[in-house]
Amino acid sequence: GGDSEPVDAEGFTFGMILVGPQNDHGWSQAHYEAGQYVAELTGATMLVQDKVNPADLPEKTVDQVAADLIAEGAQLVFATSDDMRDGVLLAAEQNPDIPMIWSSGDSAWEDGKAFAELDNLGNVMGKMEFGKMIAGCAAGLTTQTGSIGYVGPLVNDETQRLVNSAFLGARYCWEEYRGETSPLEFTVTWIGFWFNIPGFTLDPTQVANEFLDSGADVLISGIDTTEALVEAGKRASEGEAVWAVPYDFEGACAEAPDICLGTPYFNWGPAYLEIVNSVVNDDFKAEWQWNGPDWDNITDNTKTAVGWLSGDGLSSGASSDLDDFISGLADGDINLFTGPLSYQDGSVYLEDGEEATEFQIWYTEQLLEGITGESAGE
Amino acid sequence: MDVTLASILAASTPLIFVVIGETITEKAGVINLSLDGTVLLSAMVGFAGAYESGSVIVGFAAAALVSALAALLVAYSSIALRLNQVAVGFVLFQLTGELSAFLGDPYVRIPGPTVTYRPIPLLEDIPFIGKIFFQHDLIVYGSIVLIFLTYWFMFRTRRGLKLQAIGERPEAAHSRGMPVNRLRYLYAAVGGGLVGIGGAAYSLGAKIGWSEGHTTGLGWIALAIVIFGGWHPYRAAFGVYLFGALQFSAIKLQDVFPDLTQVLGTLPFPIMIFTLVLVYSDRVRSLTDRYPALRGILGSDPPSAIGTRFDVD
Amino acid sequence: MNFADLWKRSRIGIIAVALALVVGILLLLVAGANPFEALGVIIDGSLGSSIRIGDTLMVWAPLVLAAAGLLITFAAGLWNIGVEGQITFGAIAASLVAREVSGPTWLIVTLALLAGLFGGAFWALLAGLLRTYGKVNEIFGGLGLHFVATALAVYLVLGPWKRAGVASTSGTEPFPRESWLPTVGSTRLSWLAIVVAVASVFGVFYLLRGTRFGLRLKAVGKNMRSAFLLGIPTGPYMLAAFALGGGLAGLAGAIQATGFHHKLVPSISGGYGFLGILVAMLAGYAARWIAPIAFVFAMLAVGSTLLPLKLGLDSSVGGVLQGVLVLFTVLAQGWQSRRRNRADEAALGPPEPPVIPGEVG
Amino acid sequence: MGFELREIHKHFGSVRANNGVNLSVASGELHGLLGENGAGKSTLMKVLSGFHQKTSGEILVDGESIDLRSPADAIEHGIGMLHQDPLVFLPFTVLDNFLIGSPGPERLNRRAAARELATLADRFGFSFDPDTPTRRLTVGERQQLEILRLLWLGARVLILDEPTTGISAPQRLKLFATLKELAAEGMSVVFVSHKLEEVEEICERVTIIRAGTVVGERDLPCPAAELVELMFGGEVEIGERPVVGLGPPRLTVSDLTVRDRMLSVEGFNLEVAEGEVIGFAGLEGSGQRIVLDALSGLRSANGGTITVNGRDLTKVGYRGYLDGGVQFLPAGRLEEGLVAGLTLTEHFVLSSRSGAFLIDWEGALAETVEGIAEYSVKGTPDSTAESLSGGNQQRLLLAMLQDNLEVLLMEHPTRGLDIESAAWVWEQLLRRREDGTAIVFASADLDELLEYSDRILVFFAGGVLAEVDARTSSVDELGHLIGGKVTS
Ligand SMILES: Nc1ncnc2c1ncn2[C@@H]1O[C@H](COP(=O)(O)OP(=O)(O)OP(=O)(O)O)[C@@H](O)[C@H]1O
Ligand SMILES: Nc1ncnc2c1ncn2[C@@H]1O[C@H](COP(=O)(O)OP(=O)(O)OP(=O)(O)O)[C@@H](O)[C@H]1O
Ligand SMILES: [Mg+2]
Ligand SMILES: [Mg+2]
Repeated sequence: GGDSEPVDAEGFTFGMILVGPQNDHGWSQAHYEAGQYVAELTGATMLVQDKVNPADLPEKTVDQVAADLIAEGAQLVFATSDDMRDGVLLAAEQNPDIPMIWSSGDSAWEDGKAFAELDNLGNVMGKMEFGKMIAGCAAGLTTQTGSIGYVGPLVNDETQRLVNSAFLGARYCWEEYRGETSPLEFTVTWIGFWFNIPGFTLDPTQVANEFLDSGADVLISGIDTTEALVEAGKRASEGEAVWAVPYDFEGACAEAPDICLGTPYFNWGPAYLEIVNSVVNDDFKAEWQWNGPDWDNITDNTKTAVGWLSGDGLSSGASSDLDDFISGLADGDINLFTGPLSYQDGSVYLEDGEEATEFQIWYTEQLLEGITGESAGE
Repeated sequence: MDVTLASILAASTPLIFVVIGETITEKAGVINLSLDGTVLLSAMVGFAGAYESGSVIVGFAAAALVSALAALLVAYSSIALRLNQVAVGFVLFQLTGELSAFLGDPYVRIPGPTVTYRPIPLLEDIPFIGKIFFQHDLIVYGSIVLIFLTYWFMFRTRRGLKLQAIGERPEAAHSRGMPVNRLRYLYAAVGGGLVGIGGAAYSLGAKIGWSEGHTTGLGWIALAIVIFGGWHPYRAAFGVYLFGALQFSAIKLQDVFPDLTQVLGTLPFPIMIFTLVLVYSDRVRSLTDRYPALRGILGSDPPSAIGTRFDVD
Repeated sequence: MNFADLWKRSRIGIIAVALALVVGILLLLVAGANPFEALGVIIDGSLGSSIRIGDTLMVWAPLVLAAAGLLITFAAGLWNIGVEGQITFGAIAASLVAREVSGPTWLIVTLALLAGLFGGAFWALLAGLLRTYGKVNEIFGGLGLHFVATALAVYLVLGPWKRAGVASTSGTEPFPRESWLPTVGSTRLSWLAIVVAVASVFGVFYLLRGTRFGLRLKAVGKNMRSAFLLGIPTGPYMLAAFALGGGLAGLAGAIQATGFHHKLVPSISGGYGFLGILVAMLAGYAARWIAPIAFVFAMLAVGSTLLPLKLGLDSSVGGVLQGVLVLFTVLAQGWQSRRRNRADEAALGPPEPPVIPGEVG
Repeated sequence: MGFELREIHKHFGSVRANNGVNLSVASGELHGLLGENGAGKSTLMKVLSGFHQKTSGEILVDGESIDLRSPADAIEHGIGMLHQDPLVFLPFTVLDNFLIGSPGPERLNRRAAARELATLADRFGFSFDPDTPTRRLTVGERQQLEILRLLWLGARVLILDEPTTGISAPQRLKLFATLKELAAEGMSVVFVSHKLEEVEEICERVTIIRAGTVVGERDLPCPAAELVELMFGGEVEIGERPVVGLGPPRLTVSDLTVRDRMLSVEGFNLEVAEGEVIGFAGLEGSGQRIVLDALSGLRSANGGTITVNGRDLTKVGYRGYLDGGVQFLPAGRLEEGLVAGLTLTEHFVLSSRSGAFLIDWEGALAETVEGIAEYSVKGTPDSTAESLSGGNQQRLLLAMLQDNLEVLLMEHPTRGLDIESAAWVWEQLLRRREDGTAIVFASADLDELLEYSDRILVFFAGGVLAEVDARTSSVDELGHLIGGKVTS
């Protein structure tokens, strides 16, 4: 997607349901800014309800918030978290005339595992595995100790896919560009949710701290918020040689730019624009979109669905290797999802030479062999 | 190992201020149940103050002020209005927590000033010890000094004895010429101020920045540690570090008990509170009666007049 | 109650509400919002349509249940701050039924509500036993158990009850539809939740007002020594208060699980236990005020969720207003009684149990 | 240093504890202050020591009028008070107790203080381990510590409020020697007591107060009978007591042992017949209360047996006693009898032994109205217990008693009541006695004991010092016995 011209949507209203605060410098803010982007281009009005999760907003479920938005005039609703599955399915069922998007979901994927026949519910997701491979590569190029810590959110297909991607990128660059032969240590610790909810999740600040204490010098964040970067920044200010890669949001490096290796980010704007266009033009179709980067320019925010923005912490040597890696990904020379790859429990993920299908990548059942950390398993 | 210990020490710093502050307030006979909210509010105010002024000192001062006011309100309600301290504390817990979210919105996750790292020359080079104790920021050193200073004040000075007296038996303190209620205001404010410094020590040091619910739950655990610590600064500090160590081990154990990690992270809360059951059990009581030496470790006698008010005439 | 009495009571209320309004308006002005507009949004957001009234009532029901249960423990002189944990454990028990039992809706729902009732009662009894036999003050025993109940919910959601292939604290798989509380029309309002809540208010009112048990409980709460000398077995009565109060809290949890979230989430209590304490305080610990005050609180909670949407305000406004209201009410009571020379503390209602942790008064 | 009190008034709400008291004590004088329970002695002394603010009046020290706003001012003026219950801090060590509140440099010098304590203690022949918690000191030792502390602070007027309650005979001797020594050094000592014998033993002059006013002042020695008359208002006419035929034994206590932290009563025996009234005399804390507690099941007996109508109740617990028809009215009406905040009607409902789950409020109201009328309680069914005056609280308690009691136990049944109310209360009690109820009561009012009892047991230091026949005894005899003096 991402190539449609903005329509004039003056008077059109869409609603945006965010799981975290709209200013989280991460996942939720990326959606929020995409909404603003669309509103600016089309003249449509955006209604935002943020912090929609049972801990922050106990009085409302997602379907209720959707109903509120519709009552306030929303003609299209974006439910922007994996966590909103139950609520958005209910809302779509209850409001068959209102088009809805469940971002990061698979309910509209006919070949997917959880196809739900709902004409008004589409899905949008970015191919963040590329962003994460780049992030991993940057980490692999930078680590001095050969140990990388990944602050993971919760365990599911998507997060395992992204951890695996980061791991593959890191290992590739560690071995190929740096010529290291010792195995790279790559550890993930899950906090239990997309962001910290005191009492229910592990505290990401402490997780980050614990990683740095036990020898990891590059942290990759998989959660919606920036604790890993902030904590690494604090350590760096104390003279330690540590770095971090935040996630989700283009401006995520801002809290500790000096040690930020860069951000893999979602750029939901183009896809959302296209969806608004289709609703305004009355040709909305409940599709499952999984949009890749714009390889011509992965920072062209008018086009790309996922991007990578290098940070000040990346050394110039690493930077040129990373550019190499990115162009390898772009032209297909490098396909890290190629066998032989095994899951943690030793079972085969990809046979020797086998290239993963979309299905195999999307539905990642476990972490890969070589990663330390818990898989959903089963 | 030394690195981990240093981290635990640093991460525990804010809670030291909170726990010592509340210990002082309770020693004077006032229980401030609002901690979980006031710590949040002071973390927010501390960050906002430092952000707006560019000076962490202003941040700490603002946080201490706000939190001292909350504690004073509890004291005032009890002394002047004859209200129940628990009731007022509980309402303040709710209100200050909500206020932190409401007023703190503009400050969510923006970079701001932080306390600066100041390793202590020479001492920092001592093997092992140097890493643990002497490579921190001033507020960490401050917390360690505070533990010893509080101990010294409480048990080695005249004013310290008075502080203990007014919370133990106010009519006796009164008969010895102490202005009981005035001192209670004073120590409520001092304790509250320390709680506020603890709150700001999160947002400016141990857990940089502000976000909604930044310190949720830690106020309750602080209240439990005060009791666990038997209203003694050393034991209270031990409780804080133990709690910190338990939280860190929970992260370490994710590989071993994958299903239980998040649960392990929350367990120090109940463990702390259930230790109290043990401490108060008749068996432990009779043990400490028989072996007074054990009382230092196992005993936990509250200041007798805690939570009550004292009226002259 | 004569007129002078009535005026005295309402004067407290009027002063408190006025002060709360002033502070609330100031805060809204600080946040750059028009206070009247905000009030309008809150009213519209909570009462603006039959659906919204339904949403408000679905917050009201568990809040009323928690507050009604708290009245019983307050009557016995107990600060049951562990009520949050009792809601959570009730929800866990109800979830077990909703997940495991199959059958017609009436059967599952009945069993789930009963499970909530008994689950909450059981959890409260633990705090009660800690208090009566372990000498642990109910505030801290209850808080400890609250954290344990939450940890248990987190464990179930991440462990045994996790969704296939997912380990997230966001919750279990939704329950089968047969175990959802039946609703009214197209709203989310469950008539059963309302019936249970209304019944609990009447039940608690009559229990405390019309029964020997309730009267004895009050005696225990106001003066345990005298109550004992009057021949009331104070220990068992306190345990009974815990069980009843916890049972109602557990029902609130069951409604949250089967009528609201339709799954178990770790924050299933919704904070209604703590909020219930504020409702009880504001109600002056009187059952007849619980329902209206809880309704105002529910309006504030539900209505203020629209503030971010319509005015770009943070939704915590509702919580701030609730807190300000209760704080000023409590303070106004203090000012009032200070003006009277003889402080008639009994009329202030709040029990004054010793706050000495670990000591039984 | 001498002092003078002029026209001191001290009111607590409507209670006039001191009503225009004049008292003057010269330097070097050992002055006694005598009076029955509740006469206002402690209050007067607390006013003198700055603990309470006087309502009106004047305090002069060495002829100069002083303004006492707090105990700190009093200490400043050299006035120190040893309270009835020594105001020490139990968990703290002896040394810290010595130090708390003392002036001096901020930093404590415990070693120096310990030396001073030791020196002072030596002078009076006391000895302390400075590091023991005060909790483990006897009451006598706590007093000694307080006296040393006051002297150390420079007290020149020493007030002792009933210092001999709860201390042993040797400790008392030591205390008296100390006081004499201090007076000899020019200190004014006020010795508050109701024990004649002690006042006679050490004081030079004595002031007697009753109901908040001074009723007399005497140089000692002076005939004991005269002092007793002043304290208790003279010989009281003892009316004809009805001769009630005593029936078979109702309550039998054999070889009872009960203990509390401070006191133990061993080998107590008592037999009370149907319709008999037994009085317990003695100073507060001499053992009456713990025996009453044991007889009512509130405190479990450490040995011996208690039977009622031949049924062994020793182990049945408080509610077992209630079921067995034994009921206890303690002295603390609002603390251990009524429930503040509940109405009269609610009290009547609570006291009824009905098992019905629902309350019949109309029936209860009718019953309450009836009860209020029958017991002449000044209050409405909606009045709360704490809004009643003391006398009416007692009436309410009586109205709440079970109907057919086997044994009725009471503590200070008429304390705080005016003569009329007291007489009325006893009328009710004697009616029950005619129904066969055995009555055991403790009282500090000697007239009451003499007038209404059949037999009186005099408690002293945890034992029964004597059993006297109320018909043949006198205020004088009882007064001596209570003070521990057995006259032949
Ligand atoms: N703080 C107070 N508030 C109200 N009334 C009080 C207070 N203190 C004393 N009283 C009342 O004042 C009166 C005098 O009491 P006080 O303690 O002076 O008597 P006392 O002569 O010392 O008696 P005793 O010999 O029993 O110690 C009593 O009626 C008592 O109830
Ligand atoms: N807390 C209270 N609230 C309301 N009224 C009270 C309260 N305490 C006392 N009163 C009223 O004040 C009046 C005086 O009470 P007080 O106890 O001084 O009576 P009293 O003269 O000592 O009577 P008695 O001889 O029966 O003890 C009584 O009518 C009583 O009802
Ligand atoms: Mg006295
Ligand atoms: Mg009276």
